[in-house]
Amino acid sequence: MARFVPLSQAVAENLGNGDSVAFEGFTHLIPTAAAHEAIRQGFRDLTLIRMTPDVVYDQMIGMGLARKLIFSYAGNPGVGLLRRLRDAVENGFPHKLEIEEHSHAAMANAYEAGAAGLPCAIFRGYRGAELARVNPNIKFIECPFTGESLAAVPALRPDVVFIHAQKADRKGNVLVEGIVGIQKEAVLAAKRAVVTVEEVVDDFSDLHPNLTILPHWTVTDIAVVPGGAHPSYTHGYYARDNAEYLKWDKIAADRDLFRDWMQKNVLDATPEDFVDRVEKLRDAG
Amino acid sequence: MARFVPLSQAVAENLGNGDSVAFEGFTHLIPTAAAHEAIRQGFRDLTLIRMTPDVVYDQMIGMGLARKLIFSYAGNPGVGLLRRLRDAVENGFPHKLEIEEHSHAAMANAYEAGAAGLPCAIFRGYRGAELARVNPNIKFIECPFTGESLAAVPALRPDVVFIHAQKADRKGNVLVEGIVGIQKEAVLAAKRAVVTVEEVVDDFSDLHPNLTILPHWTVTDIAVVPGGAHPSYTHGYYARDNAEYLKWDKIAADRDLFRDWMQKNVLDATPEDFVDRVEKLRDAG
Amino acid sequence: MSKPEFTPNEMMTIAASRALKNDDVCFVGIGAPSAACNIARLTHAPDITLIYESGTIGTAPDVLPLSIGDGELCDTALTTVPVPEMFRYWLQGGRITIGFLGAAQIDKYGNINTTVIGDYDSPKTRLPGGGGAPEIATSSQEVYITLAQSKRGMVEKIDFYTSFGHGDGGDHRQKLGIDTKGPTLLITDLAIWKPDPVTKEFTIVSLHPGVTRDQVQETCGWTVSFAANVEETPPPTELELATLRDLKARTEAAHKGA
Amino acid sequence: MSKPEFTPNEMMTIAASRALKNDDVCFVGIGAPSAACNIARLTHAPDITLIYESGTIGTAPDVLPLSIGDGELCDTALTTVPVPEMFRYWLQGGRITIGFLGAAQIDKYGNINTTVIGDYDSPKTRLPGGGGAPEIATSSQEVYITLAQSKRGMVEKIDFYTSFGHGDGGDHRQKLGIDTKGPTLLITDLAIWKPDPVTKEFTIVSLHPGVTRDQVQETCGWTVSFAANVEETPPPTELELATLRDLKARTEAAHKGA
Repeated sequence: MARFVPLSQAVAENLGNGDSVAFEGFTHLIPTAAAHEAIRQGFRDLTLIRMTPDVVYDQMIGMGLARKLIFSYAGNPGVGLLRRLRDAVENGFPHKLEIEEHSHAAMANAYEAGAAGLPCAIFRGYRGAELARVNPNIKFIECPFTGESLAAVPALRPDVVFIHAQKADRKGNVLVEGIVGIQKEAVLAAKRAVVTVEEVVDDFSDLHPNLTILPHWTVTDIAVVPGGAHPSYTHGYYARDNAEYLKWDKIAADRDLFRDWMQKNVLDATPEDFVDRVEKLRDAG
Repeated sequence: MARFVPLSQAVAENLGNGDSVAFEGFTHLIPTAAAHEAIRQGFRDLTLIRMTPDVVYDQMIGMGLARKLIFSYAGNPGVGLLRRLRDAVENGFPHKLEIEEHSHAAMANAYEAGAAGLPCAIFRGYRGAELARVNPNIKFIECPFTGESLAAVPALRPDVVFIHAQKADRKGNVLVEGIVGIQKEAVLAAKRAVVTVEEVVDDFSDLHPNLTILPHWTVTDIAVVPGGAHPSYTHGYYARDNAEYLKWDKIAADRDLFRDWMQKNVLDATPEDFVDRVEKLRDAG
Repeated sequence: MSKPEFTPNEMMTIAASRALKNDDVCFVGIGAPSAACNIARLTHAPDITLIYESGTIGTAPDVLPLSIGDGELCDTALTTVPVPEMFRYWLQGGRITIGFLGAAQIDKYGNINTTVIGDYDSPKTRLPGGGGAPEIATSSQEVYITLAQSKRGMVEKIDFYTSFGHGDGGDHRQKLGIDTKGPTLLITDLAIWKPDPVTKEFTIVSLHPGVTRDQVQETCGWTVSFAANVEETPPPTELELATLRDLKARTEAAHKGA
Repeated sequence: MSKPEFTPNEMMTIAASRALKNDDVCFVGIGAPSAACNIARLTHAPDITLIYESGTIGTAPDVLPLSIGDGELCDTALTTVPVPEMFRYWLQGGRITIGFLGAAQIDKYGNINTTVIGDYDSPKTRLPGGGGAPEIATSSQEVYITLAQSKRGMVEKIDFYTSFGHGDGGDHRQKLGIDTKGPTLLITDLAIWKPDPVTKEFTIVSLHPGVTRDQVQETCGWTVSFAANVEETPPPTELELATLRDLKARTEAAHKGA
């Protein structure tokens, strides 16, 4: 049953050193505020899971929070590579990073299997693809009816998942709309789920019956953080800050520049700073 | 790419003797008009597929259209048994009926696998259940990661699927809302898909982005048949005619009464008759 | 206040409703389970989450649905999801605390038959089949069963294992790798039954007001076991009875037609 | 009318756009594929269905998205579905007629590397990885590839098989049980390539205006094969060029910030 708590408490009480954790969001609704709070609280040895690790994962890896990364596409979307991630993989800076790499189809199916309570997912995938050689968590089974060889991956079941959503009602039911990505599956696959929301509303009674809603009993904690997805966006609230994504490429290219930026914008900042960051993006949202 | 055609043409050009066919609908949006058209056209040797065969399948079986039934719950929902189906299974009247019986979970997963282009579905099911003994299309595989035994069923891939939906736009995109059941999966799993709709609208531009919409290139033919789901219902248009479901129990109990009812209400009727049947149910819809 | 009069069927529904808690997430079968779940919601468990297999999550119908997919269920639901999602994420995903089933035939270990009377290939009576029950019985955290007692319904050996209860009793579930509790409660029109902790045989723990041990045995096809201390089920309160009768009256009026 | 001036990159995008048909259902990668698909939509193929892996089906963005999940894609889509559904029903379900991919490294058989330069375990350059590509390459009915030519990008042997093209050529796909066509078109800034019907080696079928065979060979890491009849790619029309430049200008303005 969902509680409403400050973000700092939600992060402190749900995340722990050594946990497997996903801050999910597929370009849209990336839970930046929650990731920054995790950086401020200084967790270590995390297994970071995400289909599309982008700027916030670059930041967490650069700040030394991650022991392992499970992912399917690690880039600054539309801009280029993740330079802190590269520094970790290529040079072991700030320390070595273990990699478990999949395709999008595999990760999506693995989350879906986690949500569905299954130990594994099967799909028609990885045919001729070399990831199957380097990732021991990719296996193949035979269809018992046709004999066709199908790829199998273990279900993803993170200890904790963080997502950002448009709104919660007072009972703690959560509404996600627009590009919904993999968030519902991630929440249902996780042992604990924390949601940051733009706002809390009295009820959802005027909404369409088939929208993506997470019942309050699927959510552990909710924190209200307006702007909490910036520089990602929240459909209906504010637009994506593409300029920030373009800027990140330069910041992350240099270890000192990166560290200074993190000090100023994350370590010395608070969840309340996010609302100002999206002010100029609201008209376009 | 969807064509708009009269229902008689859609049925004639998409269904054939010996086909496997699903008239899907999970209590809501049952494509009654399409099923009645199939009865009028007198098809034979059909493999009828449906999770919840109800009154229309009782009618098709009673009229001798079906060679085989693949299903998971064969009842008049909330009322009782299907008496024409019983007559076929227990007494071979009007002829013998082959049965392939599953659980709902198995059928839902099998349609899902069909939509997903997979040869089979795996799920945690049929544990201790005797259907696994009598249905050779239920097998078990081992999870390659945990060793757990999981049920497997072949994907469902009907030759043709009929559904009823709220509306189409002029391009042939189709909107389904409310209790959406298994219809999207059934359409995507089928080789050909026919949709009856309440109406055609200019566009869907004012709708929520995440509604269930079937793109026009997933649909073969569309026929406009207002009231075409009666005595089932269409969310937003008219209510379920529960009284008709209660009446069916008596009609189907007697072979002659059944035949007379079918002559009057199906064989001598047309798709245009449906609009009157729902007139009194519109306020409650 | 005089005690209200009530029928055995009303007692059954109300006793079943009392077993449900405010934070339960119930997968509701049609018929007696549906009535019990909604009485719970309308009395002591206003926040109970009712889920019907048509995909409606968190419904609060004003009348009882005739089918599992009546429009009322969708109109009052928190959200309505596709059927594959219902069976994958919500049932198989382990989110259901109570799966609530009826039965055509049941044995003393809570195994249920709703498939056939007689032989499967040439049945005496072809019943509707299992629907969601085979997986409700194994994926719900617990299973409650409710049915009116009769020798035809409560039998020594069921004709077909539509859904698995405790099998042959004891640790049969665990032996099959099923880690959920299975049937933990049987509520009939005469009594409340719970499985013996060791043998898993359903055992009477409470008799409804005025019901004798003989009456229970006469309407049951197996030799009935009684717990060491058999209690008397508290009779329906006026609120419970009024709530149930109002619901039934509204429902009957609604189903008679438009 | 004088012939419009154009850059090799513009020629590449426009040549790629021409390969798309009005009834195609395209799974669109970001970058050059996205520009080509949208130019097709804005010129000769107004009804083309563009799908981005974020779940947006039938999008018609006014500016090119920076990422595969920009809000513009959802705002203009026919519908937006969850990511697992995108990969299961739409890609794996065989609904995609053209999967349109870019590449960091490619070989002459259309095998693509976007994973690492160097050894996988201690790479010289860690690239973003495959994303959707491994399954786009095998589940789409056909695959189109577009990239600007360079010796670094077009190599005799790629460092990692992120996605499978024609493998070692010939019937390698069929041998692996892959029944889709794989890469059927490669469009670079200099030429149009198609696989040889038998060997499946990419072969030049058309040179862009003014491009020489030597230029193609100088920017390609393998020995280039030419078809018996090499055509000249028609230059961009004024409409094509104006449409592309307008789109790029709108896009640049939009991405520079709010």
